[in-house]
Amino acid sequence: MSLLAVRGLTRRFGGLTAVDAVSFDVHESSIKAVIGPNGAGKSTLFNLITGFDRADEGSVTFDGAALVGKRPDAIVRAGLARTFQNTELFEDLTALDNVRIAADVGHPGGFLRSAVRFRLASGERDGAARAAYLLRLTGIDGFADTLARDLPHGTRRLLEIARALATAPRLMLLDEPAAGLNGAETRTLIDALYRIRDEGVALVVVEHDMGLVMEVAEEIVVLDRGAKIAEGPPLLIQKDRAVIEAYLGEECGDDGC
Amino acid sequence: MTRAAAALLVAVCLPVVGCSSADTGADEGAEPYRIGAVLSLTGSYAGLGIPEKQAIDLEVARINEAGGINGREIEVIYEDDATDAAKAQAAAVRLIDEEGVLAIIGASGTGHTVAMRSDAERAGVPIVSMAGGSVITDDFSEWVFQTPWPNRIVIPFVLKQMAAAGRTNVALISDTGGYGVDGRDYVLAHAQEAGVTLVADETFNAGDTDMSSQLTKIRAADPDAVLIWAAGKEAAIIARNARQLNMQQPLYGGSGIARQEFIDGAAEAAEGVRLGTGRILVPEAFGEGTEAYAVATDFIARFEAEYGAKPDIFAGHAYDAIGLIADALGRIEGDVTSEALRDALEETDGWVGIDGTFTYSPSDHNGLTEDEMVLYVIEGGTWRLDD
Amino acid sequence: MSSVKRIRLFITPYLGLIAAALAVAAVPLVTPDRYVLKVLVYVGVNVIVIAGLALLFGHAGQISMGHAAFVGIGAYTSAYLVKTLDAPWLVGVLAATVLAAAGGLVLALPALRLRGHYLAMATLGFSEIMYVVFREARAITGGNDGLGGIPYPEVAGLKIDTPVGVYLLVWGVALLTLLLVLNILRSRPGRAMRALQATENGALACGIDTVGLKIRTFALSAALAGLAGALYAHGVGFISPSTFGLDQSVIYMAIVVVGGAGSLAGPTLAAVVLTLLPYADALVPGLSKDTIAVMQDWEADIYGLAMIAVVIFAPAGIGGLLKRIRLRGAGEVRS
Amino acid sequence: MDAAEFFQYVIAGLKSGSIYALVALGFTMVYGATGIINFAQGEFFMLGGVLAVWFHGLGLPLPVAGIAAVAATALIGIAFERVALRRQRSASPLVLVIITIGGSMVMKSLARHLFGPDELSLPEFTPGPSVDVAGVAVERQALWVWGLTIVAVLLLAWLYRRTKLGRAMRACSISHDAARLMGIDTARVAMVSFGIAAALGALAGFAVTPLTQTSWDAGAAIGVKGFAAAILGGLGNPVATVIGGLVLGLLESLSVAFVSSTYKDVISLVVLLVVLFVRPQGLFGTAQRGKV
Repeated sequence: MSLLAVRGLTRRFGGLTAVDAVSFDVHESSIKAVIGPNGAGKSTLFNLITGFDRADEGSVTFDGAALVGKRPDAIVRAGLARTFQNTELFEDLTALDNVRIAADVGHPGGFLRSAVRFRLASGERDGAARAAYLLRLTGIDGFADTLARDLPHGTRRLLEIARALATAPRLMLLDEPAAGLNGAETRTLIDALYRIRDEGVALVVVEHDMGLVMEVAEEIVVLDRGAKIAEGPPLLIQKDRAVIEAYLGEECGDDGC
Repeated sequence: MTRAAAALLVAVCLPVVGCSSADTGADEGAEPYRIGAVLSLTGSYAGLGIPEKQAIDLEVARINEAGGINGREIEVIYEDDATDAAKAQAAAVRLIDEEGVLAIIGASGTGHTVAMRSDAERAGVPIVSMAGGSVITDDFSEWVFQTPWPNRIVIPFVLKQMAAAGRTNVALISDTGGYGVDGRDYVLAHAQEAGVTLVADETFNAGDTDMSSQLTKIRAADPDAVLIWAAGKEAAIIARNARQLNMQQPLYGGSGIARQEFIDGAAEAAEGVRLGTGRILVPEAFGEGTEAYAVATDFIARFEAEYGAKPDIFAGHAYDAIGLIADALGRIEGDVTSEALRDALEETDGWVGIDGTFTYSPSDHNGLTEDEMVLYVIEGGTWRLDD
Repeated sequence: MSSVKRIRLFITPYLGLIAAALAVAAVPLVTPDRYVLKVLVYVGVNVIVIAGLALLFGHAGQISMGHAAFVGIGAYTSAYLVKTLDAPWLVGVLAATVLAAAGGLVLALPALRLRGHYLAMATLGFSEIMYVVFREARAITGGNDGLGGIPYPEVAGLKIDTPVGVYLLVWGVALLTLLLVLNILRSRPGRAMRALQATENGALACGIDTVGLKIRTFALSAALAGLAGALYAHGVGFISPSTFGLDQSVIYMAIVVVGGAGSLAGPTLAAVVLTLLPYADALVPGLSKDTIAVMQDWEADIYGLAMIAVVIFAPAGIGGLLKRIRLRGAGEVRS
Repeated sequence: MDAAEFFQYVIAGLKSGSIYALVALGFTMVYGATGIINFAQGEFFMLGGVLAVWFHGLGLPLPVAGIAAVAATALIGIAFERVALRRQRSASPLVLVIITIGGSMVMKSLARHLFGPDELSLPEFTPGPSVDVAGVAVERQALWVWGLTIVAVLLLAWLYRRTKLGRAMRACSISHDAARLMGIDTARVAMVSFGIAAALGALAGFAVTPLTQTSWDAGAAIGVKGFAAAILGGLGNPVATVIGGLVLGLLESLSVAFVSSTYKDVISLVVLLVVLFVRPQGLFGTAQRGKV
């Protein structure tokens, strides 16, 4: 049985169909990539799955439970985490605290209970320890005490991944994790992705860096103008006629090649 | 947080240092009588507090130049309540505890007077209020006195005047502030007794800029006269709106519209408006040759010489407040204490002031009656006694 | 970890509070002056309101232009229950807190779907409606003339009717409030609020129930306002609608902004200083009568200019300044 | 109730409503250009009135006094933007709101120092009895209020549609960042918007002072009404704002007619809240992305 099942997902903005009846599956502990030219609907697809946007049609089933209509935070708590194309970090907090906030998921902490707490509760200490571990896992533990706003670009992306991991997800959707990263940073990222997968977390990656996609993805979904035009292992996708046309069309554009 | 605490400590301790050294510095020998005054010198009642302060300054200077009382001068310590009840209350406590005043004049407003009450009662310091709310003396306190005519006196007078002129179907329009609500209560309570039927009862809020909706409703009820119970610029708007709606009914009002600003604001619409209040607007009403006439004309002349404008009714309330206290101080035999002053105030008998001739008693701390009321009609931009 | 170190770790965040508590306790020893104590009661009441508003605005990023209305709800509820219905004081205060929280909940449920200026308008509208209710429900509130003779606080048969007693009670509650709020800020809900204020999407991605958090924070800050209102009513003895109007709500917002978003010490300090400001003429020694008269006359100008100046020259507010001082202090220690 | 009486209420509502609309337009202009809710907008209304009284008292003819008051208030608005707000552009709008609250306190208090605590009056533009239209009495001054409102709205529409500055303002109101990227001088737009907003407020204050008198504290109440009208119609959209003002005025007037004058403000506020909860973008506004 698949972990995530997307069926016929559709989203229209006025006359434009941003996501057009897209279906695919993600299996446990696997890495899947979603690619496509700019404006193909990749980010919208992520927003629909994670509850940040509402689908007009279709269903999303995660671990046997329907996700459509649930609020984004509830989806995260159900075990499906995400990152953003434009990082949404807590800029005035340290890297460690960014992760720690996410590590709070699942720990009891109502107002009353917090208000009358006069010593460090065990949950609090666990949260801090777990956050530190995740910074090590993503290879950015050297920046633990740096404010998010002061972090280098690549570290910001890794921090967002660490933060998503802290919610203890079974599946993570990463929106262009390698955008703006240099070669060394990309290498760190790829290593981190493997380690995460090996921890039992499935990954779906939207990415433009084809090198990265071809290396890490076990399967690739290709979107063009909202619709899925191909799905399969990297080697097959590279030879897929529809995919090549879609990309060539974009690259040559109106000006010709 | 540590630094915050240090700063907090400083902020909390600073005033303490200041206050413990504040009550020294009194003169030896003939120490002046210290009287406190809580006035609305700023805020929405500034138009009341400022003439009140002017009148008190004027009278204190006169009394002291004449040698004071029992050879001792009067010193008035002013506090501005900024038209805020909480500030009025704190000011009263400060005057009592730090300045050691014998009595407090004030406040300018009804709510502000009520706010000062419990602290004055507990400390045993008399208050002479210049606010007209009936609650000040109706809800009786042995420590609180009042100089203006409350609605309890003015409303029955005006209603009877309306009935006497054959205007028995009356429409009321009142503000939702203290003055209007208090007045409305008395209109509802006394209408029947005065022989008047209320055919419409409308209200408006301070700050409203147009009352033609309320007046349209009143016009539809077809009253013989409209009674405006309001103060401030809204009263002038009502007069204007009524005229613009071609309403022929005469307009009546009370002390709230006994101000030059009402005539200026309503302009032609003020013509023919009738109002019941004290005699200060036209001193001849006291009757030439009477003591009251002499007192009023003397005050008006001195006030005009000092400030270049005629005193309004609020200046009159303040004249009476300081005058009543001075009169009572002069009658005290033995130690001058707040309690002796209160007893002396209660014994005030036939003291002639601006708002009327005051006779206080242990059960009457207003001391005025309907007899102090006269009906004016506005003509040619000024007040004239109505025949 | 040695036990000494452990104790120090445990105490450090509360040092400010402990110092404040010592200062509070010291005041009645230094002066028995009723006026000073009375003014400090106003300050204590405002500190409680501001602690709640600092949570709501400074940490959760939600504006409220109607907090004075919640203070009013608390004040009238407790005054009515205790004065008119002879309920025990503790019952009155508890009911005031609960009713204000319920009011906050009722307003928050629909209103927190709104953002920024729309939320400002909704809370402002609520404040204006409550003002009319306070004015017109005369059987309960006494209308414009206000409600006087509200009984002093009474706990377990002990009547707190001395100025020092009232002062200590109000400040005791204020310090306790600060302690509880500080604890909240230092644990999960506080972190969630900071996350929400930084970026709502980021907070959602961390699994934070942002809607629930906003609603609960709003209700909590309304409850604290209600508690403050009840203490005000019984401590001062007289309440009237004008104390709970829009002007006061605006002043509360101003205090929090001047104090600095994201800080508790800053707004607390701002509440102390700005509440004392109108009384400065009487509290600062050695001022001449003329100076006092001028200060009273120009008070509103001074207040307004001070607000503008703080925002221009210290946009992070007093809290920001404190943080800078603290960071500099830490830097010196390290080097 | 006959038709004449009903329309009398409508006339009263439209009279208050057009004042609200002018003040509300000021809110919308500033909001569109800067994202700030200017809590000093009511003070511009007050300044228009008291300055006109002052200029008139100096011996200037009424129309000249009015123009001078509007111009002076516009300058005050511009000065306020430049001195207090310009350098703070980067701060969050809510912080800027606090500056406008501080500014309103100072303007109000200064007006009291300069012009005194009492009510100030101005003669009607064209004194005389009201005009009778089929049994409905219409004040002459009300005709002036409407006339000036219409002229102001038309001028504004012309400015928005036909001038370069107006297009820049519209661009700013759609997206501040995009406007800056397009090379629009957003600082200048903000300054001009404050000037126009102040002038609109002052115009309203000048036009109603003959009806209502004015005083140093006249700004607060009208400021709240104007803000409510702007929100009711749809903040940031001038046409919606004007409609919001008129709707608010009518709501109040008809509440007096059919319910109770005591609760007219409550009724209009409840309607406002319901509208907000159901349609956060206002009655006539277009959906807007949340901007805190």
